[in-house]
Amino acid sequence: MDRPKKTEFTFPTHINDYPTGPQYKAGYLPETNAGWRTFRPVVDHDACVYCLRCYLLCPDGTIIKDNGQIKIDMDYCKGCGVCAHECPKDAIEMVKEQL
Amino acid sequence: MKSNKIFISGDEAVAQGVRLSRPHVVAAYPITPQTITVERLSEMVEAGEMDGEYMHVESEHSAISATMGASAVGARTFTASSSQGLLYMAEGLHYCSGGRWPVVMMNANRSVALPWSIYGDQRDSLSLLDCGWIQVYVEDAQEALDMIIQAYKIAEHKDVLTPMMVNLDGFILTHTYELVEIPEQEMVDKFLPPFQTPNKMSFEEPKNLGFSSKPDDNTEFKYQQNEAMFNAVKVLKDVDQEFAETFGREYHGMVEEYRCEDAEVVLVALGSVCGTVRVVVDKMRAEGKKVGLLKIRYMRPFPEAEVKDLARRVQAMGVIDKDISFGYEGTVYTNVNSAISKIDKYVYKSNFVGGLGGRDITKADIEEMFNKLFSGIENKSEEKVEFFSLNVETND
Amino acid sequence: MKEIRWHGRGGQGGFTASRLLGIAASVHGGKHALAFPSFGPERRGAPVLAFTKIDDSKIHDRSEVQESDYVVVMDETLITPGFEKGIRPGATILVNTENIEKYRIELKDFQVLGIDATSMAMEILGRPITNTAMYGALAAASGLVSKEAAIASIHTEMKPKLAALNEKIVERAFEAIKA
Amino acid sequence: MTNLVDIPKVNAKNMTEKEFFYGHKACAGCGGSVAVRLALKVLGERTYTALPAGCMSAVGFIYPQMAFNTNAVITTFPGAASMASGIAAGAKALGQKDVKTVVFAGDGGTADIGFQALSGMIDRNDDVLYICYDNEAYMNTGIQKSGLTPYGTKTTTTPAGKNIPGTVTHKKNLFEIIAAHDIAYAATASIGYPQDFLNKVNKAKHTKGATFIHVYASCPTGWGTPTETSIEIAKDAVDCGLIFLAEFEDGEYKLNRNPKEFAPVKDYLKKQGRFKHMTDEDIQCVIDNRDRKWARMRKQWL
Repeated sequence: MDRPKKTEFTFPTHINDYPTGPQYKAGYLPETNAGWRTFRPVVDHDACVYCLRCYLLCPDGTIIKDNGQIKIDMDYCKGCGVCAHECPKDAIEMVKEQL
Repeated sequence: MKSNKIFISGDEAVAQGVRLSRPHVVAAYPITPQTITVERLSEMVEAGEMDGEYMHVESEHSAISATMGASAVGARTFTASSSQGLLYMAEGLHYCSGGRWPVVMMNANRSVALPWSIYGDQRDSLSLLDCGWIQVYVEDAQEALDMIIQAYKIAEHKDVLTPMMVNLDGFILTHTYELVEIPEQEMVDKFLPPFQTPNKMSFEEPKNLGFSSKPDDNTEFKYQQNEAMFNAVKVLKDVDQEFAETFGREYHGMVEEYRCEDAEVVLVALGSVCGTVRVVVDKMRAEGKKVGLLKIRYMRPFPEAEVKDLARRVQAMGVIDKDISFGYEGTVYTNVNSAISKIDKYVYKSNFVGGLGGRDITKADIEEMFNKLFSGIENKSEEKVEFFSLNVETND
Repeated sequence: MKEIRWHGRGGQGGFTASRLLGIAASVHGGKHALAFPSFGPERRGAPVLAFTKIDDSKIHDRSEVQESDYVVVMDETLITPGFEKGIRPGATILVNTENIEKYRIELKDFQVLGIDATSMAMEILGRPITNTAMYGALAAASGLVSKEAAIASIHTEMKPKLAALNEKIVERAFEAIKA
Repeated sequence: MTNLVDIPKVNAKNMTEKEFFYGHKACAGCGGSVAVRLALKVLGERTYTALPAGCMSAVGFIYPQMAFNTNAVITTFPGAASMASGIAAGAKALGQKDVKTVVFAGDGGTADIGFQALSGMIDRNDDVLYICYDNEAYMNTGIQKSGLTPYGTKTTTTPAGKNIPGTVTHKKNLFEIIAAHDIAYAATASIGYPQDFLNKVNKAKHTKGATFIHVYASCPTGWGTPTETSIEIAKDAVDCGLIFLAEFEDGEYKLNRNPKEFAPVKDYLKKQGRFKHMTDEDIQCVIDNRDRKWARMRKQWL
């Protein structure tokens, strides 16, 4: 698996449910970061030349290479806008999140 | 058992115990009076008698950090310090116990500045009782060696996983040469199997260690740490028993009672001064006085049950403290007192603060302490904290 | 219990001598012993003390030596005012000197023996390292350890070449005392 | 010394698809997390990561959310380098091969409180890559001045007002202090020049012993910049000459970029809230200091 996915977490009910000391599975994510976004990136795949600059520079690593197209893991995108700002082809637009 | 006795110092005995325990990583910074231990260990590594990595760290803070790092990948580790160095480690000491890394360290008990003093007292380790380490105090070089081996077995036990500090009095033990039996490596290997822990980073099972926890969980981790310390009570007794069966030397677990069977008055002490108390107990017993010694071996976990048990059987208990918590009393006394307060009986108590900054505690001093306890019972004297053998008059 | 006090200067090997005696008594003599230096940051050349305690049973007493039964003085200039403090009346004092009569008068409460350890060391070692000569002399004079144990301790502690020379010194010290 | 030409280059096209720093709670647009994420993608799976107290540890490990998808541990604030040294020593003693240990520490954790341990680590030449992500102040605790905070910066402990124009000291010369240890490999980098950073991490990965990279990493929260300009601003800093790209290798310094002309310093400063208050006089002081430094570097390194 390239990226960890959101995993359900069972809250401990007994002291023995806790790990011995502060240690836990690497890449274990009970929470997403989707709630952080005011704007969301929308990709214009026709304009995109797959240069991967957005893939390289995303602070959260949420841009995925998907068979020659870029895809965004919206569970963990925080909507910072770096991808849109850095895109040499202006192929990514930041659009207000709608509830 | 084949005997292999050599005439070595307490520091060297510790180094022998470490060698026999086969640590993977030793990280230490020199400080008097611990230095000989780390010198011997580096010589052993140089001579190929020890396989581990010897790290020349640039401070005690880095010594404890490096041992934690090595422990966090599953390596058995050792460090050693004393006094100012131990205090410089203080952040790491708390961190290490919280991380549940069973590092073993030797502390050469030495006074704490200011004024500067390289001589022995126990203010360094006693001021760190709350840092979550198991603390044992030894009486001679043999016990120092044996307790290093035992320490790994106790600290690394799955129900404990808590670091352990083996304390020996600076100079009085670290620099005194005596006959010490060196156990066979083969037997130590059988007694102390390789270190296994669930609490490590590995490529088979990658982990994130040392995380932060919010108020929702932090108390639970601390509860668990406290539980582990209480688990150590049984484990350390079992380990001592198994050690006795394997090597023929027993240290009686949490405490050792010396001639307490029918004692009326006992002195409670830690470390090397216990030896001198034994000599005085023998002398006074010969004179028909019912005196005894309670040698406290472990300060954490604290031998509450053992102290209570003895308190029920005697009329007076005096505590020798090679430390003082300024503005109150000696730390050992505070701990002993707290245990005694939980029994339904009056025991006359007194606190003798002595041996500070290396001042000698003589046989005459100890005899005087016993006599003060006897007269305290008889005259129903006020219980007090007394600086023993001051050389000058005071305002009191 | 017998308590021995060693007077030397930092770097003269007084502490080594105290350990050699401990080794002879315990490893080679079947007794118990403790050996320790005067604790402190003394530098080379400074007057230092070392101690040995010897007993038939395990030595529990960790307090300072207060009444020495034997005192070894590796350099006679170390006998200064206050020297007699902490020495049991009647104790044996061994002094490295060519003129022992002077000390017999000065230290009249004690049994005083002289040995010219410096000449002995110069002759055999070529250097004025007097600790093993004084150690041999003490062993001979006190009977705390046998000659065999004293020599064995030299071999336990030292590398063969050095041990051979020091064995010779111990032998000579025994001859000197017995004579 | 490892020749970069011999090492297969890592770039956006060929780098591992695996993400090793994912789901963290860093601020949106965090430059430090770009540095950590990219470095880990170069270093790969068999890496032990050690992070002192600081932003990247605070946002990475909040039980039960574990954002490091490889082995990682938080260290004490002053003990990142020494704990990493211990990890490397432990791994060696346990016979682990092809393992790298990396530290990600902030500017305060590196140039201030963690410096002693770092110096010891380099002195022992322990097999650790130490990466300092420099966002020019203690950001985790809320923007206080560190030893790498530049002249004129407004922080919560160097407020700018009538009497004091914010920070009155210049950045410590960290790169040269590290190089003075005669370290096998040290470099400066910026997330504004990501391929250069990847190359340097790759070079350090293939260098045995202690290595060091000082990477300039923007902090939109502490700098008062829009989240989307984090890469741009880190590039601007290089282009105006306040941050330089260099390497130290085989005892020699190398300037990776030596532009004939710098972009205007004022433009770079005025984009950021932390420098807004600066007068032309203050800015001249920054420029003078930059020019002194470049004159020396050009004279001594070229």
